[in-house]
Order: sequence, then C-alpha cells, then structure tokens
Amino acid sequence: MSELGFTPDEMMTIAASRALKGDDVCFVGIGAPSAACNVARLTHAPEITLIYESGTIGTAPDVLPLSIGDGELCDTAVTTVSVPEMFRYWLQGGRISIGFLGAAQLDKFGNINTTVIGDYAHPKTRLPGGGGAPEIATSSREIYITMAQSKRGMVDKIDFYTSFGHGDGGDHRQRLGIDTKGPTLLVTDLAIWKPDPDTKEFTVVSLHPGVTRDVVQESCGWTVKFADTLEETPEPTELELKTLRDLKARTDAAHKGEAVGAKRGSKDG
Amino acid sequence: MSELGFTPDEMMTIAASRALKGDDVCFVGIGAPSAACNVARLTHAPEITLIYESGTIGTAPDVLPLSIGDGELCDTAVTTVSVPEMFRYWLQGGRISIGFLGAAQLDKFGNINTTVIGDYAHPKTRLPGGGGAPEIATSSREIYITMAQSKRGMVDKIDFYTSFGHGDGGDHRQRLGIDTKGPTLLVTDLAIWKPDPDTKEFTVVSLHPGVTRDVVQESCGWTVKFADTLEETPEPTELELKTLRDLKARTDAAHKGEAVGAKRGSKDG
Amino acid sequence: MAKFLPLSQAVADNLNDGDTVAFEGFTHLIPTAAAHEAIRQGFKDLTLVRMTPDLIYDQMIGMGMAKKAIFSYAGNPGVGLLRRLRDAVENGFPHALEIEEHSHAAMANAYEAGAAGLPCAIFRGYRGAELARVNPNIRSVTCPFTGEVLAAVPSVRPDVTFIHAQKANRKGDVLVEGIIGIQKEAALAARRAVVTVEEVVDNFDDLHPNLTVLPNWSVTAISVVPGGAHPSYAHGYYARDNASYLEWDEIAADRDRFREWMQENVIEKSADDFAARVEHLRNVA
Amino acid sequence: MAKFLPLSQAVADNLNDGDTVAFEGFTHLIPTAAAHEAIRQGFKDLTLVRMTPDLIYDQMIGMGMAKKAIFSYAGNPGVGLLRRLRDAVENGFPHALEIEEHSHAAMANAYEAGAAGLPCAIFRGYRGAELARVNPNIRSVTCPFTGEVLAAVPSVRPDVTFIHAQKANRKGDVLVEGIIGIQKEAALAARRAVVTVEEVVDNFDDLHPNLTVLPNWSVTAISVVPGGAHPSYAHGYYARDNASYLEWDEIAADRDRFREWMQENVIEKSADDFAARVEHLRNVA
Repeated sequence: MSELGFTPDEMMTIAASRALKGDDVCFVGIGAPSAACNVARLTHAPEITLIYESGTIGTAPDVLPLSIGDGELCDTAVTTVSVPEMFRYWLQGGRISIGFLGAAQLDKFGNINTTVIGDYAHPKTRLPGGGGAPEIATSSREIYITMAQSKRGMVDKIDFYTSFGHGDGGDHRQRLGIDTKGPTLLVTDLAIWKPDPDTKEFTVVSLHPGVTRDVVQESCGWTVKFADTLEETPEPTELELKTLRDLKARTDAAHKGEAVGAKRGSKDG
Repeated sequence: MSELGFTPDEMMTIAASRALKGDDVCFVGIGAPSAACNVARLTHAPEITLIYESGTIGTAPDVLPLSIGDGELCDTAVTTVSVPEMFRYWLQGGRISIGFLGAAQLDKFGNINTTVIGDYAHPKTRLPGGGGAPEIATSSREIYITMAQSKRGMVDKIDFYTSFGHGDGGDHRQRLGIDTKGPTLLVTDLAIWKPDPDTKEFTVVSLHPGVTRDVVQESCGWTVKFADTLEETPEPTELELKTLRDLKARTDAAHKGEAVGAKRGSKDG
Repeated sequence: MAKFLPLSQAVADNLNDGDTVAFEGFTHLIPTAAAHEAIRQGFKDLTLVRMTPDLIYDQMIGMGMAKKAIFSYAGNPGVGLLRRLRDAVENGFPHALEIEEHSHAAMANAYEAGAAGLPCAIFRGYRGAELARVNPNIRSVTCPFTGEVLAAVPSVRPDVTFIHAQKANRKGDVLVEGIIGIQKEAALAARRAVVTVEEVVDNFDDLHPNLTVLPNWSVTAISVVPGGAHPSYAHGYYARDNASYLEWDEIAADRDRFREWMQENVIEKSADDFAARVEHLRNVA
Repeated sequence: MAKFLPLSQAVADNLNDGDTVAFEGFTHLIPTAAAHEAIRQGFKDLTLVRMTPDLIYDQMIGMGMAKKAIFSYAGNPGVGLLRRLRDAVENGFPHALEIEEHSHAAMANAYEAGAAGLPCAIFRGYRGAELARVNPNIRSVTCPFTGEVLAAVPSVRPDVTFIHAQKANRKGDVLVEGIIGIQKEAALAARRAVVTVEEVVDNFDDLHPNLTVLPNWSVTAISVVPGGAHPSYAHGYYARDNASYLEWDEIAADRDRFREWMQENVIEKSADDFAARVEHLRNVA
C-alpha cells in the first residue's frame, strides 16, 4: 500500500464502482458490493438507483449499512416496500439491470456458493445460505461479482450451487431457459475479469496497478485465462479514494454505536 | 306505507341489518347491502367491521357511497389496501365472516346471476357482471343476500351462474370442495328466508308486518316453501327508522353534488 | 426514465392502433383526461383492459375504438349498466365487441402476476361459477403439495397503461394515495406507463416512507392535468362528481345524444378543460 | 380481537411445545423480547420459521428448543455466521436440527401465499440452484397458458407468529412502518398473531390511510414492551445496536460463554429490562 497509496481492497471497490452507470438499477448485496455501489453513487453516477432486498428502493445512505435493512436505507429511500413486493414486482418483474453479488466460493463460470463447505447434509462449515442470491442471479439482467481473491474462495469446483452463473459454461443458461445474461463482470482485489464470449469462462482483462499474472494465479484455485491484450486498471483518482475513505470512516463511526436517528415516520398517530 | 309507517324497502334494509353482529367482518356489496350494513353499524353493532372491495377496511361512512370506492370510505377506514391485497389476504385469506350480496336474478338455492339475461354469447340484456361476487360467494364464511322480490328477479332457473350458492341444493357445495357455508339468509322486502338444513332450498321463516303468504308467492318465480312455524318480523323501531332515514337523507344530499372533502393525505410532499 | 410531456404527445408517443391498453382506476383516480385524449386522436382496434370499465370505456366503445374488452365489472358504479357497451355486445353497434370476462379476484391477481413478471396467476376462485365455462382463459393448476385444484388465469401485460395520480416530484417519481386500487400493478405490468397528475411538487422528502410511489425509472411519461380524473375524484384534491355519473346513464342511453355529447365535451375540448370541471368539487373539509 | 396482555401471558397463552412458530422481522423490528420470553418459558420441539434467523434463533437453537428450522438466510447480518446454529447443524449440539432451506424469494412468496390462504406459491425461481435438489419442498408447476415451468413451494402457515411493531391504538389496531419486511404477511399467515409494541396511543386518526395497519380483529394479543426489538431497531424510536451484533459473534462462538450470557441476560431478566437497553440509541435526529 505504502508505495501505491491505496490498498488492493480499495482498488477492488473503486474498480467495481466504475462499472456502474447512472441509469443502472442495482440490486445490492451487502459487503463489498454495497461499498462499490455507494462509491459509484457518490462519484460518477449520482442518479444510480440502489435497491436493497429489505425493500428500500432508490436509497442513498450516508453511511454503509451493516445489514441489508439498516434504518439509514429506509430514511434515504425513494420508497420502501414489503419484501414480497421487492422480490415479485422489482426483481422477478425484470426491473433490475445489475445484480451485484459477493461470494464465499466462486468457480470460473461465475457459479456461487454461500451455502455449505463440504456435503450439504453433513457440512464441514455451514454458511448463511443464499438469501436473495439464487433469484438475483437469474432475474437481474446481468450480474457483477466482487470478492477478494484466495485459493479457498476461487475454486475449481464449488461445493454447492447456491446461485447459478454460467453453469458448465457455453449456453448452459439458455439450455435451462434462463434469458438473462448472468455474470458479465468479476472484480477482485487484483484484476478485472470478463467471461469469454463463447466458453463463458472468466478471463482476466485488466490487472490492477502493480499486479502481475503470477500474483493473480497464485491466489486463484483454477488455471487462469488471460486476455490477449491485457490492460492495466487505472489507479484510483483522488476523488474516488477520498469518497471511499470518507464513507468508510463515517461507517465505522456509526457502527461503533452512534445512533443514526430515524428521520421519517408517523409521530402523530 | 301510510298505515304501517314504513316502506317494504325500509323493512328489508332494517331486517337485514339485524342479522349482523358487532364481531362480524362484513364484505359489503353496493346498494341494499351497503345500507343494511351501515344501519347495523349505526344501531346495534357499532363495532362491526365493514369492508368494501375497493380496499377500505373497517370503514364508517357518514353517507352511503354511490360506488364501492367513494372517498368517504377511505376517509373513515382503519386502513386502505390495494385491490390485489384485498382479494388475496382479506377475502381469500378467510377473514370475512359475512359476504353481503345483492342479485339481479336469484334462484331458490341462492345461486346468483348478475351477468346476462339470455344466452351468454348473444344476451338479451348484458348486465355488469360478477365483479367481486364469484369469490365473495365461496370465500366468505357465510353469505347473506338481500333484494326486493319480483318474478323477474326470483326465478326458477337463472340464466347464468355468476356466483355459486347451493347449486342444485343438498351437499352440492361440499361436492365441489367448497368448505364455506354459502347463503344462510335471504332478506327481501316481504320476508326473511333461510335455507332448509337438508335441501338448502330457501324457506320463508318470517313474514314482514302486514305481508301474507300469497303476496310472497305472487312476487316469486318459484313455488315458495314456508316454515311450519312462521314468525312475524318485528316492525322497525323508531331508532332503526330514524337512523336509516337520516342516512338516506345525508346520502341524497351528498350525491346531488355537495363535495365531501378528502380528509387525509399527503399535503406536504 | 419519466419524461414530462403534454398529454397529447404522451398519448401519441405511447399508444398505437391495435395495442392492448389499460386505463386503470378503481373508482378513484380514473384517467379520464388520458382516455379523452386517446378518443380525440382516434385510435382503432384497441384491446381495452380494466377491472371496472366505466364511463371512459363506454365512451371508447361507443366511438368504435375497441376490438375487445377484458374486464370484471362493466357497470356505471352505483348507477347501473353501461349502455354503449351493452349496445356493442347486444347489437354489435357500432361494431361487434369481443369480450373476455373475469371476476375481480381473477383480474386483480392477473395484474399482480403481470407486475411480478409471471405468465399466470393462481388463486382459489371461480368455484361453481359459470364464467369458467365461457372463458377459455380460465384454467386450473393443481397444487403439487396438497392436490388442491386452483384457478389459473393469464397475467395481464398491457402494451401501455394510463393512470392518474395525485402528484409527481420534479424528478418524475409519482405518488398515488387513498384508494390505490390496482394502479401500481397496472403500471408495473405494462411495457409503458403513462401517468397524468394533479400537480408537480419540488420533492417527496416529507412523504411517509411506505406510501405508494412509482420511481421515475418505472414511468414512461408524465403529463400534468389538474382535474384529469373528473368525474372520478382525486383524494385530497376534489370529490367525486356523482351527478355526472347519474347524468351519464341518460346520455349513453341514446346513440345520437351520445355522439353529440362526445363531440361537444370530448372532441372539441382539450386536457386543459378538466381543471374547470372540478372547481366546484374542491371545497375540501 | 386483540387482547392487551403482559408479554409473559401472551407467550404462555399462544405458544405450545411442538408449534410451528415465526418470530419475524427483516433486520428491522425483530421481536427479541418475545423470543426471550419464549426462552424463559422453556418451550421444546419448535419448528422455527424465519427468512433471516439471526440472534434470537441462534439463541433458541443453542438452548435446545428447536426441532427444525425453515429459513432462507441464517447469518448474523453484516457480521457473519450463526455459531449456535452451525454447532447444531455441524455437530448436532445440543441436539440435531432438521433444516428446510429456501431462497428469500421462495420464503417471501410462501408467507404471501400463507397470508392469502393458498396452499402453495408459484414464482420464477431456483433456476440452476442446487437447493431444489436437497429440499423436497421445492417442486414445480407448469403454466397452463405458456408451458413455462415455475417453481412452487408450500405456503408458510405458522401456528403462531410473533412480531414487533411501533405502536397500537387503544382499540388494538397495530401500525408497522419503515422497513415493513414480511411482518404483515407473517402475521396474517398464522393462526395466532402476537405483537409487541413500543407504545399505545389513543387513536390512529392522523395516520395516512395507506400505512401498514393490522386491524384489531386480525391480531390475537398485544404486549407493550418498549425497546422490545433490541438489538434490532424500531424506526422512529431507536437505532440499531450494531455493536451488540458484533459482540454476539464472540459470545456465540463458545458453548460455555453462550450459556452464561443467556443465564445472565435472558433467563434472569424480564421484558421490563428492554427499555433501558435502547436508552442510548434514542437520540433521534
């Protein structure tokens, strides 16, 4: 970090944020996706619509939520709907342009496991499960994934198909009758990946500043494909870095217990 | 009317209102049912819950609505929900104790036609259709019907089964898998009718004051069954009559175009 | 993303001959101004969808614009029958009208399924009801857990839905309140949603978070038409003009009187004429 | 008709060993006080239903009260895993736990279908997802109009649902606002609905007509428990105690420390202790 002036994690969040556009309607997973989406909103895409599965539509939190249902999300939303409505009208209804997910385990075709490590019936590690992801993965028009690289996380074969990416690759989605694009972007702390147009295997298209092919391969459980012409991800700008760091600082302060007041509601009933 | 001090129509409304209890949750059809339900609310059953299919739950209108969605219903309701929610959570959910319906054509088993006179494809008279009635008739725990008698209205065979009553009688409902009671009461301008416990044929159990068996038969298209012990419907009380007439007077004034102001809403947005 | 347009342009841009269109409103907030604009522009072969076709569909049918009507209650609410619709169904005047008739429960579920992006809706309905015999779009599905046979209807997915709402903010978000009916579902079920509003306000900052708001990116076009729901009403703005509903029963009873009334009150008028029609109904409590 | 009862009585009257029970709350308004009361009363063999089982189900499972869990996301939101639930699933401690696992979309639809009195819900889901292989309650239905195969799950119909809400009025009508989650559906899907509230107000006359209100006749019992959602929050009353969620991760990591914490903070406490826990979170903007 010292020589570059930013951490790999910051580079990941900022690179992910750059993929979002102002007219996107983004279904935001918690953690890294939430930071990236809000950095986009606070920098180049102020008009972006962020949706959290708790029912908050068009939210603009001043601090990152710890959960997907923090009060801040409701306070700043255009409207807040029930959870059934969220999954029926807004996700299943086809209104989400980008579903933004993290992953505990990921394979090279963008299939995600957040359910178990080991056998489902007798797991080595019981993870939280899919939550909204199984349907986010197939109902959003496309899927962006962001995660820090590790051999434990990026594996040749995931233990459980929580959310379907490109399956075995190629036209597997179409063969299952799924007409959305699936994973079109993976941003890690080391690189930007896009699926090969034919095989759908994630391929590195851009290395973050200072990152080599070897470093990428060392922290990935499958044999990495690299694009013929490999770009270098532009460094974070001063604005991007400041925005992200300010956001994280506000967030840390808030999560240490400072109450964020509820701004709207019926106090008159 | 002059000798009795009330009209048959008033007797009908008041007799119907008496069947309702304070703990009933009543899905109110427009017209005669609406008047009866509100007279009940304004006399012996102030706690009754009145629901109109426009989504107004627990409404207490000061004037009778002309339509099922007048602003007065929303202004005075405990809550107002969407129409899909009304039909899914509140009606289909099994929360309605009494569905209160009118009818254009009725047969002796409580089957109702409000769709067509004549053949469906080439009707002699195209009526408005079922609206909420087909599911009110089967999802409400029981059904009360109220209508003024006439040979055109009370017929041996209805032209179209808009809403199912007891079908061909007996256990026809159970045979169709319908586990609600269906029509348990018919109040006309001349008499009170209840279904025979076995055949389910509507049987006159009480004649309104001054009404004879012959009068009932003359205005009914089927051969009328009378109970062995026939009661006389108690005359309207002074309170009942005054309540009904005041309600009608307020209603007439309002429908002549005096605006009933909208009381609640967001004026601040 | 919602565009603010004059109503004439919003209608011209979004409605086409042959479209399946819903002008929705459940007694409250009926988009009369939008329907009248569609009448003035003279569209043809429309499939008109609405739970409660009332005056505006009676008018469109009477003007010969409709090929088919999909509905659940075709009455003049609280008054009686729709006489132009009757004339079309009973006498084929001005031409024959195909009808697809449902119950309210079915239509509400069909809009809900449309908003939810599903091909059909299932519900417990039509038991013993004869519509299931005459409407081939009433089918059934068997619950794979209990074996119960449930009714199924196709979802409603209009090409375009027109609704009227209380207000938009400058960004184009739209608020509907009071008897919200089926408006949200009708708008979200459609490929294009056009909204007429009573007014535009700066922002919705002080709105309660759980109100019925359509975000600007779920709306195609917004036109400001004060009084645009008349003779229906807009909760918080003006009351229902019950007298006009009663009067309609007489106007529509006669083919010539109907044409004259339409000429005078629709064809020769514009969206700007609605505001004056509700002036006497604005004395809010 | 809603009865106002002390929480201990509301729980004793409405929860039984062996019941299928939902303590619902989607991050917001989690009915912690009701869950703690159920723990104190020592119920057994419960089937616990919830989209997002978090601390309170971790606690109930750790105390050996649960036979089965039906859920879609078993995590400590924003923090990590549920360590007591993991211990039950991975090691059978304190005893084995049967699980029926769904996605959020499935659970939300299942509650909705339960509230709607249907035996099952259909939706476009689980495509390519492996849960459909391991959960026999994920089946399918074919659309009778398009032939599309849709996912089907049984509706959720708990014996009793507990929710926390902002307020009741004196008649027993209940208001839920802010992130309303799945509360209305969970309450209406259940045979009995018990609500804890922050406060009781005279009436709801000034409430907007379209807010989420459960009429008194749809509620079984109401208990007034200020702070009863802690460490979750109550929109308009107090903020989320994020520090407590972070702390739970350490408490639940160790079996002994968990038992000690439960003894001290649940078994030896009562519903009256919740108000003090949220005092420092009340500095509303």
